[in-house]
Amino acid sequence: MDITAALGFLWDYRLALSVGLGNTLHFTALGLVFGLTIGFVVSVVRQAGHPVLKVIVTTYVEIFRGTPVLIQLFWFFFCLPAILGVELGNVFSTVLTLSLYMGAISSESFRAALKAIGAEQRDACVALGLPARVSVPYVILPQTVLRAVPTLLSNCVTLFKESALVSAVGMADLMYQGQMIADATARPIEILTATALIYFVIAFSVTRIVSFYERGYLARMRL
Amino acid sequence: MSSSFLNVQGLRKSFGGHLVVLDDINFQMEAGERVVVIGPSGSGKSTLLRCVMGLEKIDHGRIELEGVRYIEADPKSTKDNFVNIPVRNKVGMVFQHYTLFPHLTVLGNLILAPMRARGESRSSSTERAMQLLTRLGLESKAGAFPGMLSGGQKQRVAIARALLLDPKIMLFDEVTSALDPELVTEVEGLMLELAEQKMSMMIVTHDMWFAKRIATRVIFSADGRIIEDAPPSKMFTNPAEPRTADFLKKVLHVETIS
Amino acid sequence: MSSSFLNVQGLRKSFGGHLVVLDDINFQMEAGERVVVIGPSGSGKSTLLRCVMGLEKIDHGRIELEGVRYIEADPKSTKDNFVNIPVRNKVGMVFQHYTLFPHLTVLGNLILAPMRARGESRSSSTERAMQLLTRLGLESKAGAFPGMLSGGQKQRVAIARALLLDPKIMLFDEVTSALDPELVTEVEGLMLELAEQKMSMMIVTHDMWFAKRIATRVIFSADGRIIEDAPPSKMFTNPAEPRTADFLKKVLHVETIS
Amino acid sequence: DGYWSEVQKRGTLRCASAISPPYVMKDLKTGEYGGAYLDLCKQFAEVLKVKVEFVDTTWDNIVAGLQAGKWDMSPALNRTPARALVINYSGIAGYDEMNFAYLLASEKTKNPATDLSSFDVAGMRIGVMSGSAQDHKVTERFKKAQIVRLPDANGLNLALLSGRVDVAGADSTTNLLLQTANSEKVGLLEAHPALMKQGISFGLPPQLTYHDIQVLNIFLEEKVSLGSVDASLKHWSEVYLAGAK
Amino acid sequence: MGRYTWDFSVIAANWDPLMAGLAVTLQLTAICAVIGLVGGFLVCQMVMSRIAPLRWVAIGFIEVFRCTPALVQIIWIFYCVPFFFGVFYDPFYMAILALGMNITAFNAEAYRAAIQAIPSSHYDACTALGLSPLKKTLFVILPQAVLMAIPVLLTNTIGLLQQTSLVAIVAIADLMYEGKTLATQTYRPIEIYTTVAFIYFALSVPLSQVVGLCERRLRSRLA
Ligand SMILES: Nc1ncnc2c1ncn2[C@@H]1O[C@H](COP(=O)(O)OP(=O)(O)OP(=O)(O)O)[C@@H](O)[C@H]1O
Ligand SMILES: Nc1ncnc2c1ncn2[C@@H]1O[C@H](COP(=O)(O)OP(=O)(O)OP(=O)(O)O)[C@@H](O)[C@H]1O
Ligand SMILES: [Mg+2]
Ligand SMILES: [Mg+2]
Repeated sequence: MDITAALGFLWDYRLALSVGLGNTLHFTALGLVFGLTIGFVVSVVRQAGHPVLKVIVTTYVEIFRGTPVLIQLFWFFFCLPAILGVELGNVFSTVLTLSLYMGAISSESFRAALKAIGAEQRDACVALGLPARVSVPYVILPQTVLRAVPTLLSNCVTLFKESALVSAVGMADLMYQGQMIADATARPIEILTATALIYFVIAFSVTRIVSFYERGYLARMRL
Repeated sequence: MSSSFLNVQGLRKSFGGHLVVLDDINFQMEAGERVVVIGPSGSGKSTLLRCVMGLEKIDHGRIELEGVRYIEADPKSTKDNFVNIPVRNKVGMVFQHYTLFPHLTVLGNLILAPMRARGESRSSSTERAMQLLTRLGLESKAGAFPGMLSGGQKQRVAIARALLLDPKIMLFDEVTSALDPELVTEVEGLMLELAEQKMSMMIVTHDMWFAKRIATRVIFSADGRIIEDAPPSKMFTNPAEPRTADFLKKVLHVETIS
Repeated sequence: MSSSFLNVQGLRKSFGGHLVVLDDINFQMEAGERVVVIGPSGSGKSTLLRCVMGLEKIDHGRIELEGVRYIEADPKSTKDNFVNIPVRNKVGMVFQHYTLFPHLTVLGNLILAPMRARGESRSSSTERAMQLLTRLGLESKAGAFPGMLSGGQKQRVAIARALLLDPKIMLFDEVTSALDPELVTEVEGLMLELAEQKMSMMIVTHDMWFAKRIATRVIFSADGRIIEDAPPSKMFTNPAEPRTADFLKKVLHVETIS
Repeated sequence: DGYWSEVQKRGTLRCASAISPPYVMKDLKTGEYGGAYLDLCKQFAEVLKVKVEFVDTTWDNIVAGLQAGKWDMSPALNRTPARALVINYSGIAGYDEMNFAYLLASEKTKNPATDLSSFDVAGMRIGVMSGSAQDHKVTERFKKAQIVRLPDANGLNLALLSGRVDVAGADSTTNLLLQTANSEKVGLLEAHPALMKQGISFGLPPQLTYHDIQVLNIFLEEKVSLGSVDASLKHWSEVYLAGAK
Repeated sequence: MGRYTWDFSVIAANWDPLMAGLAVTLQLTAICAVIGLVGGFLVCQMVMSRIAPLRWVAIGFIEVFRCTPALVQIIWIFYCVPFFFGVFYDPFYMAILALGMNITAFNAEAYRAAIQAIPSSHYDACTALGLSPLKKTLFVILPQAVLMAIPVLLTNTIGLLQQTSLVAIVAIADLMYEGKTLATQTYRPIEIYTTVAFIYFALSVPLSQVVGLCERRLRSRLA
């Protein structure tokens, strides 16, 4: 295959690909923000909430971890609006699904981190006479976040990758654009390889950051 | 009775309802006393200290400090005791595994409680903390994270952190048993210094030599009860109970400490 | 010289090329001797034992057992020493952290090496293993997994596992320092039993009382060198070197062991 | 108040866009939407004095999207009674026939019979756009062949060219464009008797009233009778073929 | 809420195709699970090999499959392999190829983590016991690695069950694909997508219970 011709071909479609990448990053970013918030709240509820609430959030986590993201997307796209009888925009449905999925997987990471902060640290807080209004924001929360960062970052990579599924419901993300161009031009090799490369470069960099963080920062603190 | 400095009455503590770890403990202590608790593993030494600190829900009994009841079993509540928090805050405790907060520097660990819980200003608490660190020869470590300290340094910082709250009594639970043998001395040295300043203490340790040096009184506990309570001179040379003698023999490999 | 039972000559060991941990160690030992190595943390005691076992690549020197050189620094190879494996297999070693294999039962741990490395039949190795376990009072634990044993039991099984290979010499690296104080006695008891049977041993320990009881000879090492080498009666009561005296004082809290 | 006044309040007319040249097309280099039916969407939006918004989707979602209220119209939708049970339709804006494209080089599809019997054999893979009218007809007609449902027209074309399917059953115009672009590779087969001839119109949300539908119909009536739909089809076919070269 | 009238008769009427799809899903899962268990171990051995080129190939393989979306992998393999080699294999085999390589990469990491978790003192103990390198690998390292990796391997396999739904996008007639087809044919997406989601969920939940059980038992045994 002629590399310069392939690059020239890709260059022609730079706009479509960058629009797709922009959408992918947009969906991922929104999913992250809402998903992490949901995840933290859920993990706290599971740790110390009302029993009824616990059952509800546990069921939620199990459902979203126990079904394919693809079916979740279809369900939120085509079932929920009809059941509720309200209009839900496509971007809204997409971000809703990704957020709920991210919330489910990251609640597990937060939970593990909360658990890893041994009872010893809580005892130390009592022995120092720290009330909850001090121990939670100054001792428990910072340690939870620091500890959860590596798994949360890999959850972010997971979400970024899973977001490719939104192409199946017609959201014009990177995957959708790549597929459209491949289909329309009947030249899948260049375009799909380029798409895969874009995903790879981003996901790979983030995983490097994760191991850098784990080796450097966390090791120094011996968390 | 209630004129004692520390007064533990009818203390009973079980885990899961059936494993009774402390069974009707009655124990008094005067200000300035240094009580060392010894006994076999699992005999409830740590649990006793944790109850005095208010870290465990007790089944029965009450604990008073300077005549004020600050912990009392509350049979109605399944989760908590009655706790008088201002009085409990006069008790300080240091644990076996350096429970410094790893995300804060040494100085950050020291000033957290004075600043956030006692409302002391940053400048005043920092000043007091730095004075204490200087006394301990640790002023150069103020900005270091706990992960960068040796075990002995960590434990001395943990003790300093408790001291900065001006406790009436300090509880030490095997604070040296996770340390390398040479590092033990620096921590024990600091405790001996506190002893000279007449700090009231309850100490759990497996180091009988240290026990002998620091204690004004030694308690031998087994199976959730206080078996013997005597001054160290008596306890280590001529214990009254055969079980105490037995235990000391096992731990010391020698008959008595001269 | 080369008639010694164990002969370490010109041993030098560094990590990463610059951190010299053992510096020109020369050391001989006769059959039946029990050498205890003491010294501050990081002084290279474990490293010395690991070199004798052949677990470390050495920079320089050689080690002989019964006159046969079995380890020699190989300056050409950056990864391995010259090792005479059949001779090295006459050395047995037990580590601080019970290195029983957690996926095998006690019996499985014991017969693994006889069966897989020595080619002994399953029935014969099982028989020998069961005899040994019975002697140790552990026959009921043969089918148990290590996770179900106490620390003291684990260490006794680990010693038994090494003994089943009929070693000429046993190396013990702080085998009791991770144990609860009462469990220490059962492991030390087993080692004393081996001593009575005239097993040659090199022992690293921080327990000076035990050192005094078991040693025929004590070596004090610091900074990668052997500082003092004397019988226990001399070492503990009247050490020649000020550094030794200093160290013993720190570790014992008393001037000498009577 | 009718449905269209709600659209006017919102200010945008949402049109589903699932690729099917020359009806619905998108120039990926520029991101411009085009095609004969999308032109009609644009013109209808002008009538309503609102902006037009094209929503990317795939064919198998096109009816579900109307049911779920994801868009206001699905252009270029074949009229079938089954669909009419769940959504509304505008009047007819054109007719759709289907035919079959196959690879000339393939042994399996040599000299196909016009009654389709040589396609309906075990091991034959017939590609269709998932959820399209052709999908339904082919599913009815073929009992032995395996039916492979692909999400859109381009995917179907690529599947045929890559050998993923042996035969592509699609809208005649779409197939004709494929054949014209790849005349040395692709052959076309017209079925006798015809498998289907269906009107194409706009699919509309189920809750529209008769009055709402009338609005669109009156608009369409004029466009069709003036021949502007045909002209537009011709134009976009040329654009497509120029791009495929 | 409640505007929608549910009608599950459509599920009963189309039970057979759904079950046929489920059979394909289960077949794909089972075959790829086996490939992943064996392949993962082999790739892990390559990663830990002394031969540098073998190591590089294996690490490259793992990173590529871990850092790109599974959907991209599947579509790449479906569209690009025929163009490269001019042949189109049976799509079922292509699906197995794509999913199998994906799970192999993830399992290789699980094995590697397990092997690295074996304390170095066990290697020393083997030397002290006179076990040769081969015997050491065979009787000490391998069994421990497999035991310790089991929970993660099982988790990956549950993930695989959900991943298989992606092949619906390239028209392999699995459960998801049958669901999608039925949804567009019957115009009752709500009942159908809900049922399909429930089937996936009903398969995943008992599996994750098993994982939890395994984890607890292993942890108590290997403690
Ligand atoms: N949180 C807990 N839940 C259940 N049982 C517990 C708990 N904490 C302690 N125990 C049990 O209570 C008993 C006493 O424990 P404790 O830690 O007080 O003993 P100890 O005298 O401090 O022993 P050691 O010398 O080993 O520290 C033990 O049998 C222990 O297993
Ligand atoms: N694998 C290694 N890599 C680098 N340095 C090492 C390694 N093993 C040991 N060291 C260093 O070698 C020195 C001697 O270690 P060694 O474990 O032999 O001491 P030790 O006398 O056994 O101490 P301890 O009483 O704490 O067990 C220490 O400074 C240690 O940090
Ligand atoms: Mg304790
Ligand atoms: Mg050592």
